[in-house]
Amino acid sequence: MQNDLLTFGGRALASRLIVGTGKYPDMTIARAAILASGAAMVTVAVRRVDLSRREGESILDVLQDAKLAILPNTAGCYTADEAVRTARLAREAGLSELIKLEVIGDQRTLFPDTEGLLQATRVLVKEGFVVLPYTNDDLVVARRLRDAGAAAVMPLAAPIGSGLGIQNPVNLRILIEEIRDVPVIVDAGVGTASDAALAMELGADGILMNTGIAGAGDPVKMARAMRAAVEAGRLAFEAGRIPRKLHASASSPVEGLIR
Amino acid sequence: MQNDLLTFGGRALASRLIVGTGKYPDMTIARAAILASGAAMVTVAVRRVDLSRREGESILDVLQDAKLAILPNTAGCYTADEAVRTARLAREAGLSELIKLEVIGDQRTLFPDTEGLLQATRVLVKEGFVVLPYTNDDLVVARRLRDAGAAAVMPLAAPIGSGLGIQNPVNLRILIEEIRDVPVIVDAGVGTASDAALAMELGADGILMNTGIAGAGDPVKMARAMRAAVEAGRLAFEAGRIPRKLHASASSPVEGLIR
Amino acid sequence: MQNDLLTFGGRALASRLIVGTGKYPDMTIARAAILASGAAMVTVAVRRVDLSRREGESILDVLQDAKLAILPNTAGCYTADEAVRTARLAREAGLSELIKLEVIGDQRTLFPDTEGLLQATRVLVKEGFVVLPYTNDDLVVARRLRDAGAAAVMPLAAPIGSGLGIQNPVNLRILIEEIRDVPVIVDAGVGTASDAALAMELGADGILMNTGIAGAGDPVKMARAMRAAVEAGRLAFEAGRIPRKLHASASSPVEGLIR
Amino acid sequence: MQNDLLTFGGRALASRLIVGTGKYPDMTIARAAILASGAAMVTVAVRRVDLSRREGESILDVLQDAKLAILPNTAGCYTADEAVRTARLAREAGLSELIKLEVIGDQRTLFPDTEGLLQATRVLVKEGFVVLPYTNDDLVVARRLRDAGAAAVMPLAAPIGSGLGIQNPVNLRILIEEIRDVPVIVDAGVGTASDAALAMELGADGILMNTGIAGAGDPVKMARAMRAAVEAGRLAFEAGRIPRKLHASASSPVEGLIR
Amino acid sequence: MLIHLNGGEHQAPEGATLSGLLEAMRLQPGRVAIEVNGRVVARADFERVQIREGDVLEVVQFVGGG
Amino acid sequence: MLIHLNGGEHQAPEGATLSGLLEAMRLQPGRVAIEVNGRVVARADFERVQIREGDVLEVVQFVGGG
Amino acid sequence: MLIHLNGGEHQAPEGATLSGLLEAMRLQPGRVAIEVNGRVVARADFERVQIREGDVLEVVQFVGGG
Amino acid sequence: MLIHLNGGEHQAPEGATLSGLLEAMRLQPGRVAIEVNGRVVARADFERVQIREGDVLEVVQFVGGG
Repeated sequence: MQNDLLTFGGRALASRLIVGTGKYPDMTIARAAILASGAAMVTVAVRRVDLSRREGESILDVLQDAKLAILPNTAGCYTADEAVRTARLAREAGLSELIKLEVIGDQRTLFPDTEGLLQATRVLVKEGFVVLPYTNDDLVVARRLRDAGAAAVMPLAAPIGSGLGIQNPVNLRILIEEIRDVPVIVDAGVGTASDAALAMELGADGILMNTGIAGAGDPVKMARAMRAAVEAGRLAFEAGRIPRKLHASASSPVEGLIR
Repeated sequence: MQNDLLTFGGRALASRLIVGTGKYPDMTIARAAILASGAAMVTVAVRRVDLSRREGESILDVLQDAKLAILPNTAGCYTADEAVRTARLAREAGLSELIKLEVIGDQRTLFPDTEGLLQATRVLVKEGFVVLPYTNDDLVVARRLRDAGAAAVMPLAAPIGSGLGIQNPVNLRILIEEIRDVPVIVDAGVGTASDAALAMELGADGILMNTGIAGAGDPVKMARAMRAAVEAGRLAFEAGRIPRKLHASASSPVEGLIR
Repeated sequence: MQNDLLTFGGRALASRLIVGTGKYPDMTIARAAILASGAAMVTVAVRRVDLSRREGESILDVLQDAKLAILPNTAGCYTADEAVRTARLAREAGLSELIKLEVIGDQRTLFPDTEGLLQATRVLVKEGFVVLPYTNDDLVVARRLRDAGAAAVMPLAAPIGSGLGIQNPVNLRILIEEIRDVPVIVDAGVGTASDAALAMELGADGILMNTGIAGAGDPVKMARAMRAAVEAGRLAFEAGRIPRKLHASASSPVEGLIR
Repeated sequence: MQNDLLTFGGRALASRLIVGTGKYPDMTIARAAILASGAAMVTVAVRRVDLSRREGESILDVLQDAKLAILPNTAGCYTADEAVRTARLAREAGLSELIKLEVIGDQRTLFPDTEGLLQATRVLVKEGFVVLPYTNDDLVVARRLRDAGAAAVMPLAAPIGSGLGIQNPVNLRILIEEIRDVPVIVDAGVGTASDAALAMELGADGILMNTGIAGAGDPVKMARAMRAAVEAGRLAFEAGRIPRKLHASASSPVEGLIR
Repeated sequence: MLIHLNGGEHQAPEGATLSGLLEAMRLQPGRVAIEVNGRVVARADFERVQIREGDVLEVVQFVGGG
Repeated sequence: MLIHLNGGEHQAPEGATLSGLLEAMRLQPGRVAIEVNGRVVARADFERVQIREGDVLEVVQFVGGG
Repeated sequence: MLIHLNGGEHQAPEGATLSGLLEAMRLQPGRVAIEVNGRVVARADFERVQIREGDVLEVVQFVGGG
Repeated sequence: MLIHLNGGEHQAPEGATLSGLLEAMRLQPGRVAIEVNGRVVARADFERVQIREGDVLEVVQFVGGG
């Protein structure tokens, strides 16, 4: 990885935070929060044009001047075929090869179907896509995704939108230690700033989040919080934390005490 | 508490992070890290002048131009009397009423002796000191310290220098909920950025730390991390995080999926 | 401590589990659950006789044939004086010197007032009581209680009735390591079997609980669960657990694999 | 699931604890610990006869009179083919259709290769095996294993032999909630009694462990601890624990206090 | 004769002992403890301790508690 | 002529192109992608691809998502 | 006659059966399983299955494992 | 004249003031605090407070601490 940038698929992003554009109370808040997050890339979903009503302002309209990279997703797809089809439409709509690949395996948890994910990754890589797969925290799967040509691997921290934070730091840490040649971007489950900081401290190269910001009491303020937290966690990771000890270690000298 | 400032004893600090000045590899790194932390107040210890050797540059020398408030501590004192005596010397040396009050009750853990702490607080408040007591995370003790006139209460997160992070978020949260009229500053035990963010998310008004920065692999970088983490945690606290849920909640719409 | 018994104040209990008698749906379930727990000692509260109505069967009636030691408490007392007065009444009512000493410092959390607790301990020890104080998890306070003559120290795991389990294993472990000459009995906060096992694995000599059993869906079954859990935790503590490792260690041999 | 038994593949085991037979200091301790665990089924590995030396007493010799069901594993197999081949040899050696199926995907963590696992499960089920696959904690994979005819699913709690305990209770709980028609047996990672109790409290039908017992300071005592812990956790699960609350709830009545 | 009993007012016959009071209340002496004007009375003394006008009594027993 | 559009039935004039359809729907071609009978049509081809009776069309666009 | 046994080379007498081999190795047939050239042989067949020059044999047993 | 300074024994000239002592020790008065026989002396008084035989002095300063 290059020093301060999140790089994959030939791109270098100036921020390690990628944010979603869904679930905001309104477009004004969405825009303000997304800008406040400092993100250089945002995700969008691909959906049918609603013919029954006049479309209002879209998320792309309000972000038009912000020069953000657009990362379409295949959210809602339950098979590799659906995901591939959605990815192809996304490419035509956005004129870019980037795709956040989701193949969902369970409706209640939105956990990925890693078998379908791997299949779809292989097809899309062959078609020239830059594939960013949303996956579980299984090292063996991550390695296969990387070997299949994924431009990054994006393990979940916890169920999408759950806000539970890093459920399995051991698995995540092991995965990050072993996947060195493409970025590991924690995707889903981050609920608050300390979750984001912790993910970065474990060595993640970036974080993708949506609900944690969009669903907060004050999304713009939370966007600023997340921006600072990702930076804080990354700096702490690079700085190298002190070891944990069961007992105390005085921070003031013990010599020279008056008696 | 006023909006963006940490206020106590008639002072308003521009940063919610207070940092120690001990344990740095050298004075240059100490200065750089302290400045990088953005802290507006630093702690120092009171020690006998060492008559056996020519004193080198002191921590105050290297921070002279930085306009930081100086907060002397009574580290190393094991009785209320020792702490009171040290506080009086500190006042004369620093020409300020501020004192970080430590009355240690155990050598291995450096846990506070809350009985002695309360006693010393009463004496020093009567003498006009602005007393910031380092205490445990016991609400009942915190309330008594406040009632005795402490300008803030400073519960530990974990043993001094242990880097274990917030050991008892429940106790800390309860304490913060109940102590509303003076600031609650988490003192001791913060090991890395996510610990700091978490403490602030629990509603702490500020954090005091030393070893977490001074003992890091790259103290200056960790100081920047901690600065960002305190800011991130505070913003997240103010923004209001999403509730935790066991299951998922899609961030992309479920309407308009192609089939 | 003697081998398999919980000993204090000249008594040796055949079980490391002490249970409360409050909050049961009815006396039949209370009796069945208490017997199922295998406890050799039960706590009771001291309350005014209700003159307005004919008293029904009391908890002591239903336990009469069970030969359990009775441990009266001073629950509900907010000052050392109230607790001392209640202890004296309890002694006369029960004709025993045993007292579970509670001096409550906060109504919402029922956290102990450790200052009042220490005061009352000193008074009662002088009067010949066998004092078992309910305290916080502060080592310095625990040491003072022991020095004041307490027959055991009983730190809380979490607020009474909260069911939160061991909130601060580090503090508890440190306390247990240092308090060697009287038993450490975890009192309050245990919610389920694994909490009890964990407390014992940390080295606690015993556990006192009430709500965790009485408030369970099936109190008798939960009593059996707690009995087994205390035994399991104690055995595990004595056996010595394997060290934690980040990575795997095969349990089947790596030699002799067919290829 | 039937009431008190762990049932799968037409078998009903009298204990919910299954233990491994590897890594014991010697055969005497192995036998004593396995018997003390109360397990009704034990795992064994399949390895080449060592022609270079006279074979000593085997694990089966020392357990001969104990009437334990034998569950051979495919430990050490890194492909579906190897695992299938080993399973076939195991069937011939043990004259039983039971197989604990392991297809390892990573040497350092011994994490399963879920793709190979699913493949091997399909082959072996077709050949009449009763397949118990060691898998990760992914619900989607678990469902596919069940659909492929696995007689149980055996998610790991943490890396084999790591002793880290339940790393992801959320995933495990979700998996257990959804996999209702075959038992869920937590396999690998349990380090001490409270880990075992916790796994059972999450609703697991059974636990399989080896290193936690065999590697303990006193394996026989730890075996007793684990037996009690599995029982405790199961009882607590069936009893239904009290809800967690942030604040206290008095266990002694508040009426009738003397004033 | 008016006494204060368990926080309420109560009429007791002149010269009544603690034992008499318990009997009137149908309470077994073996299960209660009594405080008269803030001092605990030993159970052995219930028969000979007389109640006086205005005494403040607390009669307590054990109940289920944790 | 009847076509299937975004899951519903729709009338389109004979010989209409994808561009014409978008125009009729008041949609900007630069924001949508179109699939005809399961195959994505390149945006550059919108003007020359004609719709036929019974075609199954999906017209999609980007919306807020995570 | 040379055979490959458990990863090593081994001499076996011409016409030897699996039973004979086990006997020569002092192994009880009830405790082992045998694979010949990648196929498992049923225990019931040990007496009649003859070993041939160059056969690849695996003779396995159960050992302690988790 | 013998005094006790910072835990050790020290010779000071008769009639020396605290200021004089600091000067002799090459310490800046603005950076230290002094306790004489357990009582802190105000910095403003350094010039006029004289040291006596047997005085116990503590001269302290700020050092790095947490």
